[in-house]
Amino acid sequence: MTEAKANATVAAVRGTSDLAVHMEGVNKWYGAFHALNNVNLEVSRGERIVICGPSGSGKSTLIRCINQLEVIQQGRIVVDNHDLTAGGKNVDLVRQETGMVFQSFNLFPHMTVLENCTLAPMKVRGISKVEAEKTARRFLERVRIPEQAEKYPAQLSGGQQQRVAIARALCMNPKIMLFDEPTSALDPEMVKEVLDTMIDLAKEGMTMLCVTHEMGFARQVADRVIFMDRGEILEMGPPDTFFDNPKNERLKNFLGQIS
Amino acid sequence: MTEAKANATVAAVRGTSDLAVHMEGVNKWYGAFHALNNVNLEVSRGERIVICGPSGSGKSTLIRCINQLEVIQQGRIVVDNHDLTAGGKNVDLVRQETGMVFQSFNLFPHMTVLENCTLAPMKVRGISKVEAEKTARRFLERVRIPEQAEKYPAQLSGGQQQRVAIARALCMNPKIMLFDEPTSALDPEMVKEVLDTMIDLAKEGMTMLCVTHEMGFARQVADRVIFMDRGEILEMGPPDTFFDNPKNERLKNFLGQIS
Amino acid sequence: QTVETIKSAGTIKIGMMVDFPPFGIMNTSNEPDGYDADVAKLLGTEWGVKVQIVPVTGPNRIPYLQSNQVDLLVASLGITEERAKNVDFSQPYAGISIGVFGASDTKVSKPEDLSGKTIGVARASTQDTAVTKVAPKDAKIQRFDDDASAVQALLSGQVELIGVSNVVATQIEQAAPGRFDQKLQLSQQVQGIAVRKGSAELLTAVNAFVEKAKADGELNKIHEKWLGSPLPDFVAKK
Amino acid sequence: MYTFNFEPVLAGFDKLLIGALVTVQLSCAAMVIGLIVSILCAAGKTSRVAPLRWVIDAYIEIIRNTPFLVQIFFIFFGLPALGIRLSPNSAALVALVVNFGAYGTEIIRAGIESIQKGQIEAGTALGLSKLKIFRYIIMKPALRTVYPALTSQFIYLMLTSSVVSAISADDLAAAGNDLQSATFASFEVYIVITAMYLVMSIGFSAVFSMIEKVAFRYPLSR
Amino acid sequence: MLIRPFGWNEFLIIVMAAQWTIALSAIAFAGGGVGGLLIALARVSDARWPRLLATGFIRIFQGTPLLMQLFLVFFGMNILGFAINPWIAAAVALTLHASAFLGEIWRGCIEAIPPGQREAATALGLRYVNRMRYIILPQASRIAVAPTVGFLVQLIKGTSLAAIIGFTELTRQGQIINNATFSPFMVFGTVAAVYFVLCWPLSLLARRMEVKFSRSTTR
Ligand SMILES: Nc1ncnc2c1ncn2[C@@H]1O[C@H](COP(=O)(O)OP(=O)(O)OP(=O)(O)O)[C@@H](O)[C@H]1O
Ligand SMILES: Nc1ncnc2c1ncn2[C@@H]1O[C@H](COP(=O)(O)OP(=O)(O)OP(=O)(O)O)[C@@H](O)[C@H]1O
Ligand SMILES: [Mg+2]
Ligand SMILES: [Mg+2]
Repeated sequence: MTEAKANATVAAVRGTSDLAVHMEGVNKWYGAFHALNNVNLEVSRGERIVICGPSGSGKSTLIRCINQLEVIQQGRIVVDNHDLTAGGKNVDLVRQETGMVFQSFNLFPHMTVLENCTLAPMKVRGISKVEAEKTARRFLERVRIPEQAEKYPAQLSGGQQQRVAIARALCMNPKIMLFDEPTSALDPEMVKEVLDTMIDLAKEGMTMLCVTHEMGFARQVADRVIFMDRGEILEMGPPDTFFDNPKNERLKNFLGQIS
Repeated sequence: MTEAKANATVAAVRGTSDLAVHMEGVNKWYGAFHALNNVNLEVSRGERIVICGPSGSGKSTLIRCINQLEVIQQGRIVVDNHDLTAGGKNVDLVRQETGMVFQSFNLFPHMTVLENCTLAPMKVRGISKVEAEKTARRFLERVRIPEQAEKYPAQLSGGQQQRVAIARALCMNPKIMLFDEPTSALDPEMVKEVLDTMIDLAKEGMTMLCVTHEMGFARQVADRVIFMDRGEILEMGPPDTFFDNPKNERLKNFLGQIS
Repeated sequence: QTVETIKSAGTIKIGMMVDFPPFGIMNTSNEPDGYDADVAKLLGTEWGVKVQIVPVTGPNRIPYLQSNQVDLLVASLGITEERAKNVDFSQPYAGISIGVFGASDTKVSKPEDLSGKTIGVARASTQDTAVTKVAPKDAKIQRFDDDASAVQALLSGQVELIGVSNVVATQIEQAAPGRFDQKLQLSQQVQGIAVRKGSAELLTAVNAFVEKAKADGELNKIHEKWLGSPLPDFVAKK
Repeated sequence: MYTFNFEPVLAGFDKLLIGALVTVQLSCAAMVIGLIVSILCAAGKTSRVAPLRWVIDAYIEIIRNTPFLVQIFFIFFGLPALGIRLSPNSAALVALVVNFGAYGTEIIRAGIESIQKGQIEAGTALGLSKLKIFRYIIMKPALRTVYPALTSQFIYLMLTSSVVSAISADDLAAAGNDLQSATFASFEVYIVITAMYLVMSIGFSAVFSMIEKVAFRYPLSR
Repeated sequence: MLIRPFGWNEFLIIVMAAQWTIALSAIAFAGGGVGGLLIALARVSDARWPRLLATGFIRIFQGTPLLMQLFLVFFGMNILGFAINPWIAAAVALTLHASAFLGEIWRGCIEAIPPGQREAATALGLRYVNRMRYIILPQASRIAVAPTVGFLVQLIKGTSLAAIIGFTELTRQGQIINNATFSPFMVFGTVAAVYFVLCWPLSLLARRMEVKFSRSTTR
């Protein structure tokens, strides 16, 4: 930690920039296990990034560091001009400005869809209930399930639950959206409805980082695709070159397996 | 039940036949919910059937009726000339002649891979331990993980676990193999190794019924593909016509969603 | 059950309390001892049988007798009318006087003064009966499982007064010299050996034993030993 | 052969009913207060302040590994030495609360641990503070998963409360003991109060399942 | 003259009384183990009657105080003309009591085994006895260790109620000594300490097993 802080100071203050996310020399260990190995990544505002790689390669770890669900041991992460490694209030600010969608939805089972969407705006931002519900209904409309507002998560299909999770994140008005395999817990026929929602979001210019194996989606919306293995970023580039002209051996192998 | 028995009697005894599975007017309810609606299906020996359809359409229910993990309320099921609806010893015989592979592997966590494979042959067929282990090792070889025999399931990857599950079923020398979404709990890069194992099996002429959404696999090995929705079989045919020339509206819709 | 069957069996089972000093205690070698124990042993010697002492408690001693777990109770059982409906009593073999005790500065001189006071007693004991009889309605009687708890309640100030026998009172004096004194003398309570209802023949034999023990001074000796005084008149005479 | 005679029991039945009422009141009050104690202690056990965790651990271990009777003796006879004098019924209540609190803490802690990590992560990612996550996200589902354990612990508490007669509290067991010492109809009294305890525990089970239906209406996923 | 001080001798007497506590606990646990298994199996049975009977059994014995059960078994049997010695009475009552609780605990453990395990065993052709013997019970017994040991602690403390039928075990011995010494804090402090020494290692063991189990499942 002290080292990370020292780094942060050395790297000096750059002033506001166009970068949504800036990662520099990031290293993370779980005990002795090196989960992220010198990761460097710059994401511009409005950029859409897709991350892929084999299981255990550190994809989840990478995006979970961005809103500090995981703490890094070395390096520097700046999100929307808030230096996370400097600690303090910044972590709270970053969490309010990033929305996250998980593989397993993680809706709150004891709250209705509407309550799921209004909890954080009310308790974190202090917005009134009426106001919060208005916003929530707007976003539920946008993910095309306005009629499910009063239901409980368990009464929805997986695809519907994931769309609620997206709406819930959007209700906080985030500047960046993080997705961790949002479709891989879904039945095949529900994958499309969730991907469509994400494509809509991308079209509206949301900054997105998305871990996924849906290569069709990557080709369609990604500005850049990243391949990770054993905690390292091994290849990174626009979808065309990434898929049709992979350079890295392990990536070639990986693409062979998943298609 | 009485009705089912009456049916069975009416349908008269056909003598041994070439049919591996014969389902006739099968109806099943969970409480008030109609899970299988007048299902008729004949599977010849050596035939490979793939079943697909949206979630909750009754695919699992259908194949679980074949070894009577679920009991039907109406209709008749004959497996390898044993009339299940007649009850008695037949159920035990059928279970011994069918192997089943589940979505969630269901290996026994407190037994090694080898013990998983030898338990049923020893306790059900009364085969000696030495004999059972020899057979088990042969099948572990065939699914290409002979070196994992002494490990516990928790020490294996998902793909390896599923291959053990296949080997375990094969150790009982089944005449029919039932698969219930064998790859849908797997990480994408492990799907292929399990599908390859299944393709090998298919090539050796095993009678197979397989619920899966892997359409590549279906095209490659299926003799017939079946589409189910709301407990009914809506379309059934060889892969080419099934995928390229679907007649049923719901099937068209479904194929549009999953590709 | 008759004396004959007991004698031919060679042992007699006698229930006694072991938490009621000095009538029943466990001595330092953890054997039942005390006035009741000596009386029981004397009876055994008299009848030429072995005595098996069964420890009982205040609340369960009568069930023990009724359910044939013991042949006799030598369990400091005060002779009362209510009890006499359920068991048959011998003539008295012991007696205690019951009084109300309290802190020296508590003013009580007649039963009416108990009004509004809290009084601790051992549940189902003779003291319980005696205090309940005289106490005015608004006195609060708190019933504990045994005398020790009642005494502890007094010592810790949880109750203002307790109803106990003179014997226990001596012990309180030992434990807290000068702090407490007797407020009221309630009754003199005689205690009997109890047999199951309808065992007339056995009762006669027990009575004969008690009479003999009184006459030849054995009972007196035991009383001297445990209570430091001769058998009181109200027991001896009756 | 013993002949049963329930007449004296019936004559004193009103006293038994009053005793039963005291038992119900004591148990219910002990549960409500004990539940609050449990929740606070369970939350305290997740705290980063180590001494707080140690104190809570010591409390739990001491209570769970010593008999209730001894606990109640110390509270009734021992506390006056510290200047705290409680009436028998309040001492009984305090003892029951202390006892239920220790078991309840363990139960609720298990409930909290059963909450999937993803729930907490989702709350964190939304920017909610730890306290708010506990209050709004963890609390209710945690209580729901351990609800059966809590209710059976409560029934156990109610049955255990029969011991409070030892410090002259006037619960059902005390009423029964008084009645039997007055009438010596021991078996009759015991049979009747045993039946009364049974009725109370079945009654409570019924009430609890009603509460469950109202309080935890949200459906569980399959 | 009669109150004696609380000394080493009294301390030893109390400590020695723990042997009865241990003996009663052992009997209860052995009896409850067998009874509890039967109750648990009956509770998860497919057949209606065993299920109903087991449920009724549990209702009654979890719904009434152990004190009353002991009293009614001991005195009740004798009154009805079945001479019964206190050991048998204690064994019967404690066994009934422990069976109800262990049965309920173990049912939970059996039901915690994912249904897929039973289905996989069934699909392999294993029948009821083999399924239970080789698949369900071995797995259930692992998760059962912690709550079972936890209940054992409860049981050890519960045996103090056997005083009502004449056992001079730990608590009762304490009361007796207290009546001879009038030093309740020493006496009950000792009693509490002895219980603590008996129970705490078990509680620790239960906690350790619980942690171990939760680790092995979260992996
Ligand atoms: N809390 C943790 N403690 C220890 N090791 C961990 C922890 N979380 C993750 N790991 C390890 O770190 C590595 C990277 O994990 P991560 O979840 O980032 O992988 P991933 O690329 O998201 O894989 P998947 O596709 O399976 O989700 C894995 O090997 C994992 O075992
Ligand atoms: N034990 C049960 N009790 C009640 N309803 C059940 C039960 N099992 C299944 N069902 C219902 O029966 C229907 C068919 O279930 P089934 O598992 O066969 O569907 P499926 O086609 O296999 O779906 P999936 O793709 O999700 O596995 C579903 O609606 C399900 O909710
Ligand atoms: Mg991941
Ligand atoms: Mg299914």
